[in-house]
Amino acid sequence: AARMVAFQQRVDAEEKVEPKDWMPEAYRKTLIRQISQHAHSEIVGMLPEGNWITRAPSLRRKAILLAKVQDEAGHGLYLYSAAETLGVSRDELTEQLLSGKAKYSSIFNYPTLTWADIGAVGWLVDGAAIMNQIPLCRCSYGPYARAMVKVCKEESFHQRQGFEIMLSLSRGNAEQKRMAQDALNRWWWPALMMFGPSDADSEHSAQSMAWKIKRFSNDELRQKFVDASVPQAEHLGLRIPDDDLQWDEEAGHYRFGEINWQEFFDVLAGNGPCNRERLNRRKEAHANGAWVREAARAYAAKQAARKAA
Amino acid sequence: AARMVAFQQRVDAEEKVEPKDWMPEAYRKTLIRQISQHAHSEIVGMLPEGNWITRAPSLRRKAILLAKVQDEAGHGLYLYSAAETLGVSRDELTEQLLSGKAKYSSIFNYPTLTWADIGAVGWLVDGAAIMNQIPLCRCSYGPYARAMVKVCKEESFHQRQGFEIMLSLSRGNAEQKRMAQDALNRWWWPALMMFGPSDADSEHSAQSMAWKIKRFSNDELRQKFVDASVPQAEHLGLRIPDDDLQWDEEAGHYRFGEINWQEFFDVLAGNGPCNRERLNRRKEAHANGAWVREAARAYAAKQAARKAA
Amino acid sequence: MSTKPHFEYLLRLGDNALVSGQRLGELVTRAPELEEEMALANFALDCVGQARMFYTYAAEIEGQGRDEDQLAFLRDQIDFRNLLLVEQPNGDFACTIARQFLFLSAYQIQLDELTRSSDKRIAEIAARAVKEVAYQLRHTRQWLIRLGDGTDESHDRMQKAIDDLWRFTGEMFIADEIDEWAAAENVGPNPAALQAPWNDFVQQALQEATLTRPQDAWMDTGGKHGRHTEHLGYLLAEMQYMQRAYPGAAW
Amino acid sequence: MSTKPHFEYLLRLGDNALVSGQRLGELVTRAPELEEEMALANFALDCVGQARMFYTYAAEIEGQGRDEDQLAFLRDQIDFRNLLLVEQPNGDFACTIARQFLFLSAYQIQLDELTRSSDKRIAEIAARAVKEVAYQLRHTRQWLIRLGDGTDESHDRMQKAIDDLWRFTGEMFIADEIDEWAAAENVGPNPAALQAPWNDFVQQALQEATLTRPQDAWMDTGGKHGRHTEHLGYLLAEMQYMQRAYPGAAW
Repeated sequence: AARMVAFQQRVDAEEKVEPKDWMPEAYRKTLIRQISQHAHSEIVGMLPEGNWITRAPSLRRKAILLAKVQDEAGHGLYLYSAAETLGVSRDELTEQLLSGKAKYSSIFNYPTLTWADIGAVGWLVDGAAIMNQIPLCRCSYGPYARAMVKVCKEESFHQRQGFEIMLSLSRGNAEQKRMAQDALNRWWWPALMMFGPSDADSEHSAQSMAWKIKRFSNDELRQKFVDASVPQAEHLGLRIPDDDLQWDEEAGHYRFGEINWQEFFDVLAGNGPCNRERLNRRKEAHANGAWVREAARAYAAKQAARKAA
Repeated sequence: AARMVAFQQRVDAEEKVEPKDWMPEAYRKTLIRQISQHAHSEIVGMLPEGNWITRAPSLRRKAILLAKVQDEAGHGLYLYSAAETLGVSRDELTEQLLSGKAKYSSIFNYPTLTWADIGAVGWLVDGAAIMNQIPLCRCSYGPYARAMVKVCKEESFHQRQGFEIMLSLSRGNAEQKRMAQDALNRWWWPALMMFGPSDADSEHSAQSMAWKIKRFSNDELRQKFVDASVPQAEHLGLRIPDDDLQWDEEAGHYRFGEINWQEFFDVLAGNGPCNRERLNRRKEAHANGAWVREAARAYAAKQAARKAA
Repeated sequence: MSTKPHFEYLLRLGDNALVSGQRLGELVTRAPELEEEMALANFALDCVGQARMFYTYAAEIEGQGRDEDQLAFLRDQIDFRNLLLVEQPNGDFACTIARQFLFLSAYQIQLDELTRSSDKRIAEIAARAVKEVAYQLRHTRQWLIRLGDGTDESHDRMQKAIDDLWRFTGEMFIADEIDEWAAAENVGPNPAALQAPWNDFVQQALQEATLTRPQDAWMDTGGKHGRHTEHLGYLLAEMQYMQRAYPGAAW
Repeated sequence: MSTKPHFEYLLRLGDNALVSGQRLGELVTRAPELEEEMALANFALDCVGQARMFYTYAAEIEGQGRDEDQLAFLRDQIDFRNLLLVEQPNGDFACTIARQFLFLSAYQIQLDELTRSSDKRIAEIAARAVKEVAYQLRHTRQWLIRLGDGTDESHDRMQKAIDDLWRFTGEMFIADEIDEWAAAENVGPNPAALQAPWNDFVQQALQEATLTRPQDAWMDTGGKHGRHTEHLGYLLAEMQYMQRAYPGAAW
């Protein structure tokens, strides 16, 4: 209990907690859950984007998309490493993802149907992710905070590239404009859901705030995202699919319509358009790679034996 | 020996030999080899054409191509049945194909690279096949002769459709004409090789003639094919890729250049552009279907047991 | 009759047929046995034939001078109106059988109703198609039963395939304004009315196949309005390539 | 310098890079482990980058106002100049490694020579590419050895992959009139001269991997002259679809 008080004092003083430091078991568990979910999201997030690598409409866009997907694999690696500092192995985490026990961001259960979706994912999904993640650069747990600094830098680059795709499309021909609007129609609401339910309905929020894992409420971040995105959509000449959207002069915020939380909970429960596809693809890659990983282990063992001999 | 003489007399009298009739063992073997090679050729022949089913450039052409490939599967089935009347099972024949022990027409080891190849295959490959097969409608072995009547009727339909594709292309735009010429360039010589080496160099020929399995020499048939094809190429406005090709007024035939028999023997020996692909596809389909065939057998056994009970 | 819903209604029929035909066409030369190779090519041919009839009529109704090929090869994914079910990949043979069985058993009932359409042309097309589809359905149902009641492996594969695809079946019975127009004009049945007979038919077949009918849970939808799965884009890229690469050419 | 062979020479370099990049790009999200996912995306990116440099220069040499995208997305299969080897499908991981290893080990030697090209622009591109390719080759060679000298299964798969692809290696060392032009102008090496060092390098790696070098037998050729295998058509249909479907659009 004394350690608990000391721990809270350190956190309150904005000192970083490091792997070897004592920490409450619940703090450790909360971080493992959050960091691994984040890592899994990077990995699963490669799938909707990977879907357009072979069909990117120009060499420049193909190169940018490849670089982005590569970054995501890199983010996954940092984040798994950060989670490992808390005493969980990557194999365990992978097992949790593949068995469906661990969660990842529900947004990646939506399909990328046209090239414009690659734009919309960059603009809105990475945009929302950054809103969520910037505060995490100051998270009380050192390894996570440091990983997030690097992640956020790259994400904001991805977000700009996504917006740039949307800009090209919205300045393009009629088919391109239609594609862009259709993508916005499909991604807008799921992007708003990325911030999670209202804090009133959200588990873990209060404790995470106290531990400085979390610094803003879900609703605050969502509002921030809407306020940033509406003028961007206007700049693109696209219509946000929300009849209730309007500027509230007094509050200095955009008011928006009600979110269909049933959809959110459905997708979370496994009933999204691509939940099965996403998990099956990861399982398939893992299963197909089993003999390769086994060969690598066997070779390493032989090499070690040869050196020992 | 007396039976042998009687047999030859029947054959000479153009009487059909039927499955239950006595026949020389060498006659039976020759027919099994020839009919099963022919059946295998129909089956493997589906592959280069099947390659364009999903990409056929119009719905009408897609329908025609599907019908053609369906016919080929049908031909394969008749021919396997005809071979079975000689005391060999379809499983044995399939096994011989998949193990690489049995041969099939080498022409199907060439790739179909553009849509024009579907035209060229119909025009030239089916055209050459018909030249080979029409005499077989009078083959001394009844079941084979009867199967060939049906096969030839459909093949000549396919040949006309192939020519019609070539005609559309050669009346089309510059890219289509180029496609057509390129296809002719690649398929012409392999089509001439379909008749086999000069009879002087060909095994089995004399005996097959005596048994009325074969009625014309390879060179006669090849000449017939060239004489028929050259005016067709002229009608298409395409150039046959043979600098030595010229009309011999006196003989009433087209004289043509030397065939690269090395290529023929290479492809026969397994060294053609698609030998591995063709056999691998058949093996893969067979292997992937094993559990299905097993299930069908298990179900049939259960049904039989239920009826018996 | 109103042109727009009439055209849309025909497109849905044509797109279901074409996309089914394309998927079956992919399987030709990959079947588990030679008889099945023939059957698959034959069924793909039926589908392409049906698509051609529906498209040709749709193009006439539209009156914009388009033809069957322009409708098949020059529309974007977002303009395709087929059910999500029919665009699902072939997977293993059980998966193909499951997809075809679940679709054909509804399509058969729909076509049967369409033979009595107030639109004589649709009635004629349906009269021809219904026989082809009846044969396909019988064949496919027989495989469902053989695989379901075959070996342990085939049973498990068949059950998994049915479970995996079940979420695409709900869409077949949801009426929208186009379907309501068709029902009101006696052009075609209300999809909702097909569900009960479909259920009975499917239930009976699954039972005979010793398979378990999945629980109705969350259903994916959107195909009829152009919101597809990620699979359709690849199918179209391959199918449409020639017409896209050589615009205006005749073949 | 003569425009035509110069353009053709650059196209070959660009097409090898692009088609390699496309094949590697197909594998992203399908790798056996996360580190390899990153490596594949990275290598695909290198390849696309090299293709862009070669195409951009080729287009300048051609002087017809085409750009990198027109060369990549609006040429027909028959105009593609890549080696047959690089267009072969990914297959299992051993097959991918075999293809990349056999190609990269020749490409590396070629690029090294190209850094001394009399064409300064090619020398510059090669100087950049050679570092990327050296890294890719090291990585790929390491996998060749790990898989060859890993388990029995991985050994067999690796040997089979090498055996299957061997027939596409001969093409890399056959000089034609374009290569002879390049050699005469000191633009690039004669491919025949690459064979001996390639042989040594490959022999040494196969030995370390406990693999057997296949006998040199019949070799398939034609890629440099537009005579490809059946695989390239599908690759192009997918890769070029967007540019074919929306001609003239900017992205």
